[in-house]
Amino acid sequence: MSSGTELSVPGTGGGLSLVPKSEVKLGMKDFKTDQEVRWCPGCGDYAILAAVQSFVPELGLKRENMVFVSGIGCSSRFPYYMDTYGFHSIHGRAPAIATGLAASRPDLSVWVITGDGDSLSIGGNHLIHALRRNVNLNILLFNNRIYGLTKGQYSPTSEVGKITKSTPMGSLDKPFNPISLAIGAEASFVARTIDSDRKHLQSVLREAAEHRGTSLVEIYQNCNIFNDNAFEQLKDPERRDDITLRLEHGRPIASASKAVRRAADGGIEVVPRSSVSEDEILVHDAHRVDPSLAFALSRLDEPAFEHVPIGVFRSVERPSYDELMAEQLQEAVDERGPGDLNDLLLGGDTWRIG
Amino acid sequence: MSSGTELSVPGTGGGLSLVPKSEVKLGMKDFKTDQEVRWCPGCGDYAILAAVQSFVPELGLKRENMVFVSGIGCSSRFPYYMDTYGFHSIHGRAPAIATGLAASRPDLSVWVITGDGDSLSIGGNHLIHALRRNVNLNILLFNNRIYGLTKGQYSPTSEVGKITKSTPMGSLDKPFNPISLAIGAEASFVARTIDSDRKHLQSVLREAAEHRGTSLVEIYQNCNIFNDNAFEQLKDPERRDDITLRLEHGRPIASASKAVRRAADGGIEVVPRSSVSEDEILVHDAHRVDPSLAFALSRLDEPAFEHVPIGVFRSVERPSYDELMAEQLQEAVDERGPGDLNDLLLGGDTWRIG
Amino acid sequence: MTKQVQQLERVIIRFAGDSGDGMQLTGDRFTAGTAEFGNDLSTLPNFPAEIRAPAGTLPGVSSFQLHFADHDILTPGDAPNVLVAMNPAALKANLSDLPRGADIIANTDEFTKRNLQKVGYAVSPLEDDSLAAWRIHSVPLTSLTVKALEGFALSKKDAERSKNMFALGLLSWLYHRPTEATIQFLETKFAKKPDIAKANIAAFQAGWNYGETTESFSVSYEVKPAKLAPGVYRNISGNQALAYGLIAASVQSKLPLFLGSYPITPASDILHELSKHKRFGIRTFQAEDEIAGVGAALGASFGGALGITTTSGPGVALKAETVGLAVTTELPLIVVDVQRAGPSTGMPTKTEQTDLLMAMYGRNGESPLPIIAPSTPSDCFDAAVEAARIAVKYRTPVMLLSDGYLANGSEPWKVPDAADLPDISTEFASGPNAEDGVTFLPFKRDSETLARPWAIPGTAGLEHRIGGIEKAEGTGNISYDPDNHDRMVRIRQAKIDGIAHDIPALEVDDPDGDARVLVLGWGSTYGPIAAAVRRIRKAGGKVAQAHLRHVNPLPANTGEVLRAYDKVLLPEINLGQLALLLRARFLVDIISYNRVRGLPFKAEELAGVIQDVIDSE
Amino acid sequence: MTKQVQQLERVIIRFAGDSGDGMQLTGDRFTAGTAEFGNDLSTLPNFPAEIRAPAGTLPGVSSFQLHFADHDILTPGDAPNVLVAMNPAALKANLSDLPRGADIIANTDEFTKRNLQKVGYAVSPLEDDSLAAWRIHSVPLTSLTVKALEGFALSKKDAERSKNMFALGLLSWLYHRPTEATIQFLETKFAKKPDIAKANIAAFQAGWNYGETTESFSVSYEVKPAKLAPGVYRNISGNQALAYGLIAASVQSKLPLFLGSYPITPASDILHELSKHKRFGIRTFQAEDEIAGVGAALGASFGGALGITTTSGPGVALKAETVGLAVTTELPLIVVDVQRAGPSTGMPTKTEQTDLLMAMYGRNGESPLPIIAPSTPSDCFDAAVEAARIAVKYRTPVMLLSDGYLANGSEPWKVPDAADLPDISTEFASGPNAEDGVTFLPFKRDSETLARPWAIPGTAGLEHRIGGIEKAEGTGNISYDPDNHDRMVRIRQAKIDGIAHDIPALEVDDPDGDARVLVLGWGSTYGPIAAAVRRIRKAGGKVAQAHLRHVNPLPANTGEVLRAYDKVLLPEINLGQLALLLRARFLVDIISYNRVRGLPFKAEELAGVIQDVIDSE
Ligand SMILES: Cc1ncc(C[n+]2csc(CCOP(=O)(O)OP(=O)(O)O)c2C)c(N)n1
Ligand SMILES: Cc1ncc(C[n+]2csc(CCOP(=O)(O)OP(=O)(O)O)c2C)c(N)n1
Ligand code: SF4
Ligand code: SF4
Ligand SMILES: [Mg+2]
Ligand SMILES: [Mg+2]
Repeated sequence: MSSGTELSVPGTGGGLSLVPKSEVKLGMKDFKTDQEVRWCPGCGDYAILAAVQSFVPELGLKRENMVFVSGIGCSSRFPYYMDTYGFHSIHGRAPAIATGLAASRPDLSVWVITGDGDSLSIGGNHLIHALRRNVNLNILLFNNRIYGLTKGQYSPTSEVGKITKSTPMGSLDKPFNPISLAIGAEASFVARTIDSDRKHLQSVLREAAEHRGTSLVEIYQNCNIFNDNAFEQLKDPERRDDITLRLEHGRPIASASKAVRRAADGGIEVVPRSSVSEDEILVHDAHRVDPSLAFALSRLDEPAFEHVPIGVFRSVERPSYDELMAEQLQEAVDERGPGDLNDLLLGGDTWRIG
Repeated sequence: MSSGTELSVPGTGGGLSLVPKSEVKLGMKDFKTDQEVRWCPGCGDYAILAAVQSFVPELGLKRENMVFVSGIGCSSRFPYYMDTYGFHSIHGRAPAIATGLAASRPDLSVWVITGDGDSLSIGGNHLIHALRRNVNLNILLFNNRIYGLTKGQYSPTSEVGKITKSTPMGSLDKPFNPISLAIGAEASFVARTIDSDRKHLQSVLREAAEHRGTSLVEIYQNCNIFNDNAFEQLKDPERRDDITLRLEHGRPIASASKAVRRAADGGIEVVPRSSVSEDEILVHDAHRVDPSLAFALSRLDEPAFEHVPIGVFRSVERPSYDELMAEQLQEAVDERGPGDLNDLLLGGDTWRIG
Repeated sequence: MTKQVQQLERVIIRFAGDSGDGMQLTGDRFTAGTAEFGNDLSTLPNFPAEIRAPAGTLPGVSSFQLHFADHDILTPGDAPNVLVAMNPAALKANLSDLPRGADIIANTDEFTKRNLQKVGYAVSPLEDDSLAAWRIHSVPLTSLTVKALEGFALSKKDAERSKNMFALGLLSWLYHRPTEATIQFLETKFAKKPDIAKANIAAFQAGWNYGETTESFSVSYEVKPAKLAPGVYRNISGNQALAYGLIAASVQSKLPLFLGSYPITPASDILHELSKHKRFGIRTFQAEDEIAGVGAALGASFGGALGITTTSGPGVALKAETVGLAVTTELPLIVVDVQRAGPSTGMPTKTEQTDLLMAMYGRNGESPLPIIAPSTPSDCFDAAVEAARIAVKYRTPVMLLSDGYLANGSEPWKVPDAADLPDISTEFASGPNAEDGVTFLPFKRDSETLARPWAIPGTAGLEHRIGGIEKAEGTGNISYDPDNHDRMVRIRQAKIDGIAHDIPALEVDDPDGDARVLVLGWGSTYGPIAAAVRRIRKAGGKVAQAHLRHVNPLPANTGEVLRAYDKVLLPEINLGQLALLLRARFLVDIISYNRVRGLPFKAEELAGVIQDVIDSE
Repeated sequence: MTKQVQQLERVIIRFAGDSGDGMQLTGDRFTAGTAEFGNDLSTLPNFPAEIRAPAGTLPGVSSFQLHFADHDILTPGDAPNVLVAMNPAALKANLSDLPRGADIIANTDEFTKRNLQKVGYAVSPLEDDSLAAWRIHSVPLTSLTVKALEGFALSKKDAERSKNMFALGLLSWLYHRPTEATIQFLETKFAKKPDIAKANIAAFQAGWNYGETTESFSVSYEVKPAKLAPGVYRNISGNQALAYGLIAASVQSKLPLFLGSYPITPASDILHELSKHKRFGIRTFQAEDEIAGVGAALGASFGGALGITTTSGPGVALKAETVGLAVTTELPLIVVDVQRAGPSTGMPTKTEQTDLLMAMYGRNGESPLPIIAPSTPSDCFDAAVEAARIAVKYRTPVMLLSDGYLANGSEPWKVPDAADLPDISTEFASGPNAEDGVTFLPFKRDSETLARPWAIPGTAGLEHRIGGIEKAEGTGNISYDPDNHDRMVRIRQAKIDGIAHDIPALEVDDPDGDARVLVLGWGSTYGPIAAAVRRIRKAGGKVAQAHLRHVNPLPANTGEVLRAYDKVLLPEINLGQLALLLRARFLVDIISYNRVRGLPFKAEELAGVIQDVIDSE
């Protein structure tokens, strides 16, 4: 790589189409670093790390063309453990930093690792702007509904009334629903999964990686030190199958005992599965351009944990920011040729002396 | 006012229930300052200023208990022209500053004046957090879809392909829909109106002021210098009645020629009014707790300006942040009495020497 | 077996173990016992940035050092007399700080092959000669604890958890600490789990008894209570003292406290502490970020509250723009910076004095503000009250520069009586102030303080607008007049400079009055510098000491003091930031001593430096 | 009528009118004609922060000053010889700058009762004696224009719009400016509206003819071309030169340029300019805020681009935290600060030098970085290339401190040949650099520059992680080791300090070599200082001049230079920021001269100050 324009690889296609493929087959161990993993024993982050490390070889990319960028938080330590390029940046700013990287290097597969505080508190603005821009990023939002690294204050996803060090009488503010927020921010790809279900997690990562543009994946993650069992209902073998509504494109949205259907007033509602015939059950359409139904699905988990949709809420195609940028550069060259410095400097009115 | 606890007026009720009423009847001129108004001739801001100045007396509040807080932008000059307390702050931060003010002074009627750049670009994070917290603020977002004060760069609400000084080949990023974003951010009150329709503007302001919590009012505002006629369709007497869908609680959503109804697939759609019977037309329910329908309504104006809902999309009751905060303070006093400094300092393990 | 009792003047002990071993709690309890007993003391906690780094590793080591004595002391001590090492990592991480001959109490149970390997020991150091220079006490703390708790219905793992209490019991025996308070503490802490309470108490007592009976310890030590000024004392950390100072400032100023803050190490505990005291009408707002935190505090100030924001280095950088707005709108605001090691994220749990110049200059334009730096943990209380006094009186943001060492360190504090605290209340504007008797001029100044009136919303007739654009003198209207701007720039500067006449002169401690070398410091270096000065004097050396609490503006006599000595030595935990300000202002060739290790200075180190300067005279 | 022609060495004219009157365009065109004619020149635009303040008011006045001469000149001039006042507000706002005897061309049509009232004139100053000290030319510009355009199918309002072109024509006649280029310009500008083009050209010519025929002007003036160094010249503003410099840096470094920026006055035009040149592979990203702007630039740098962010004062404050990250991760980054009057929002369109100390110290922790300040509009080109050279070579963020005066001011620029520009390319790391031949150490340094390797994603085998936490020397792994931290703090400082050996020595201009007073400056004060120095010398005084472009680190000989003079005078448009740095470092009693009026210094003012210092010798 030696000159400006060589970096400007224009192109379109799947999320990985511009990223060079590895000539050798890589395995999980190729993505492990020699750094000691420094999370608390039992932290959900371990499961996610293992899931990612065992998943990425499947993408078949050159390791050196993958970059993990993070902010600050327990979760943001993640890049140290991935033997790719990595940037552990500052609190909340990973989407901005990754935007510059991805926008100027379409040949990279860029992953943002962030926590609920990092991405939704201090970093909320960068997140929503990355989403509307549709920069080619995969954003993994580790949502443990707490500030882990700073030892347990409530976060923008903590439930109202949360008693923490900074809210001894309970928190007052209504939490964000990250899925609703992302959809409201024009996200083209939004999904939710959970640390404890590796298979599901990996299936969502697969779709996210293949999506060109910004993919937001909310991962419910247990912080066993400061917010243990926050997602217990989804892990309890007795209940999880009942309350989990898996979103799979083209398939009816239902759990073992519950089903989603159109309500009489036109909204959507969850009813006992036994009360509806199979063809009354709403069939999931992740590719619907109008985000309204995806938004409605994101509201189903209120009241909390009675029925929780997981999977890909929305996945629609839209040109990615880096592509559009590269196209403009190409177009400028096509129209008027590559830039010439002397021409530029001499442009406008000149006169000669002597 | 002399001591800490006296400021902590707890209470509930309408948006203005805690704000003292004026003993004398005030008029529009009472709210005008001696400052020369410094907008470009023809700017939509004039109309909004006049509408606000002629509307606020109606609230019957003490003038000294009203505060206008703004960021930076043409629109943010607004407070200088309102003869109330005012704070022209820094770019994007008005919601944060107003949050501290409103949270500590429930006896004030606090208005935030902001532009599309101010509130959605640099200030996006403070905006969405104010909305989820439901601080008692009225946020008037002057949306001219451009940066006025810095002389015409595209803004986060500019349409894709916008040619401006900073985007000579057209902008690349999909704009925010402020209404969708606000609803995704758990807003309790969201409305849209337009500078040119004073009656509508004032009716929306009325509802916003009465709402306790954060009211977001998007005001389409013409910038005749850098983005003239951005909302021409809605002003053109030939077309505006056709394309404007007025949202009024309890009333069918329809324009002269168009009507909104439930689509076969459960979504909502706009159809020729003549093709539906009156009772098929969707009746607006602004108070619906589930925001999904309000969200769906916010998507109706795509493609742009074919049919544009204006009015109150959503207005639901939820305790406001300042109330909850005041309640906790009161509860703490009720439970253990007001704080005593000596007790505090001596608390814990002490020992005596000498 | 009768054991020997030896008298000591002072002792430094360090508890070290894994992050999960409860070393901070153990240290806190030992401190409480020591405080109760009446020694003077000083503590230094030291813990990793990770919540719980992998067990048994070097980065996972957490330690707590306590210095206690029969006389007043100034620092947590340079070199421990005793190290309690709960595992091989704790031993390895701390050994280099131990002077030869110190005692090491090692928990042999944890010196397993695996744990030794984790930190790179091929052979257990307890079993080769490598520790010959120290006095080793090999104690199987874990198994002794488990054994002591055999009668309890506890899993082995739960029983093992009490090993820190066993260690605490043993050390309490070794240094004749009172035990009742610890027992009471455990009963209260585990009130809801009486079994756990009992087990911990049993472990604690077993540790004590072990000391009494084992041959491993033939001597125990007594350190007599210290003769401190009479009064009621409590132990207090810097963050707690700072929070209390802010509450006191709210009470004494009669202004409701509003804290806008975003959590960050090592400042978060101030937020935590303040959020407990809603009975004082205190509002704590955990904002979405540092910018919103300071913004909300400023908004509250505009509304008549005592607006406060608390943070640490990177957070201060983010607040800069809003602090600039506070400077130009001339509203009271307290910005607390608990400095930590930088640049950038740096080493969040480590201490440093590297934010001074950012506090001075880290804003666009000429935007002067006062800076106050507490010198010891308990001094954070007074410094906070003083910061509020100045903020309120002069209508200005004030930077309060604490640091990680002060924040987490603790010492006995003679609790003041609220009645003795200064009245720092102010008056809000209530009516017109112009000569015409009807106009209100928000930027007309008090002729003495140069402060502008503080007119809060709700006050009829004083409606006015403020903002970040340059303001005309008096009216506060937007003004682009060049001369007005020049004047306003100078007035804002003069207002801050003028505070020099409202603060105490810089005091010099020079007992014989004939020292030729002055050691100057600011902020948290007070303890180590004073301890070093003592050493020098004890050895017959002459040295004067002065310490700056008001870093901006400087006390009016500062130049005089500096010029009165042949040499001025200024140790700082940065690359010479205060030195830069003093050199520029007074053209005095200050000698800097700088070490930026994330740790406080050691008294011995400074004594050496001072001696070198004296010798080079 | 034959008119007299008078020869002048230099002329200063100022066009002033309402924001809507097109004064900036008029000034630009006059400048272009003057440049084409071959005079040396310097310009100073001055406009309100409002887009279009209310017509006819004082805050709405916009002006453009141009100084041109038959010799090389250094500033836009102190006091205009001619004021074109398009309305009463323009007259009132500018009168105090006019020396007695100057010409005033007043557009009488606008001196209506209403317009006079707006600015507080009871009687028209054209009609009382108040302007007796000046030479008044009352010209009904508006109605003459309308009359001249009678033949065109234009509304009256549209016709009136061309009055600025009439004025331009008149002034072009008065000073013998060439006209072809202006006619061509109008044809191009209104290519799509040929009627408008023709009308404007007609107005322009009518203005010329009016000068030729009216008795109001009996003299016209000639200013001979200046003898500048041979070469091809163009007129260029500071912002444009800076943008071109960045493009040149991209070409010369062979790195694709990535700009992350958020609009802000007076920096926005750099963003605008760069976004036009996508043919150079330049990516311009208008971010959601300043933090995202610099973040994206840093991300791009990590990816191997020349990462750049442009802003002004308040924006720099917001970027501080990310700049700190760049310091500690040691990545190239250029941060352009076009300084404007502060604090806070201040006066956005006015100039100032008040961000120097923020640039130096506005970050938490010890985070040194190089600072470069251009001295004239065209020097912004070279300064930008130099900033990139240092950023790339030393892997460091560099602050480039321009200001509002340089940004909008313009001067003739001898266009360099690209072939003569320095090669500032660098090498990315391509393989292992450890002694073992297999390991890549991202923080192993070049022994000479102390720069670390720049290994960009996509390079096989060099996968590594960087971040804001303190790093171990060599490996870059997270390290909390106290001594490592102290070392890294010092190495980062040493790397920046070392650049002193890679920059030119500070040159002193002291023709006779016997001056006892040195005037020192930095940044945009170059012109006024040099002009003042000329005056002093012309009057027989002795004074030496030196100007700093590298403000951090300072040229290696700076101390030597300062100490070589009895007195050093340092004029700054701040309260003494560089003075502080120099005093602290060299203990030299620098004499500061500070005026913070949002305007550049005047040469006369400085000459007076210099003379005073000389006299006090
Ligand atoms: C500018 C700044 N502000 C605050 C902090 C302190 N801080 C570090 S991580 C964090 C929040 C962590 O929460 P989250 O993002 O949910 O991550 P988790 O630790 O839960 O994985 C905070 C407040 C910081 N490092 N930098
Ligand atoms: C920190 C900071 N960044 C940038 C600016 C420059 N700036 C002022 S207003 C503005 C945008 C204005 O757009 P908008 O909010 O839409 O308001 P409008 O002028 O259109 O009413 C910008 C970028 C600033 N004043 N401060
Ligand atoms: S504090 Fe919570 S999130 Fe952080 S490492 Fe520990 S368990 Fe995981
Ligand atoms: S620039 Fe646009 S928004 Fe600003 S005052 Fe002028 S017309 Fe209004
Ligand atoms: Mg979290
Ligand atoms: Mg706008």
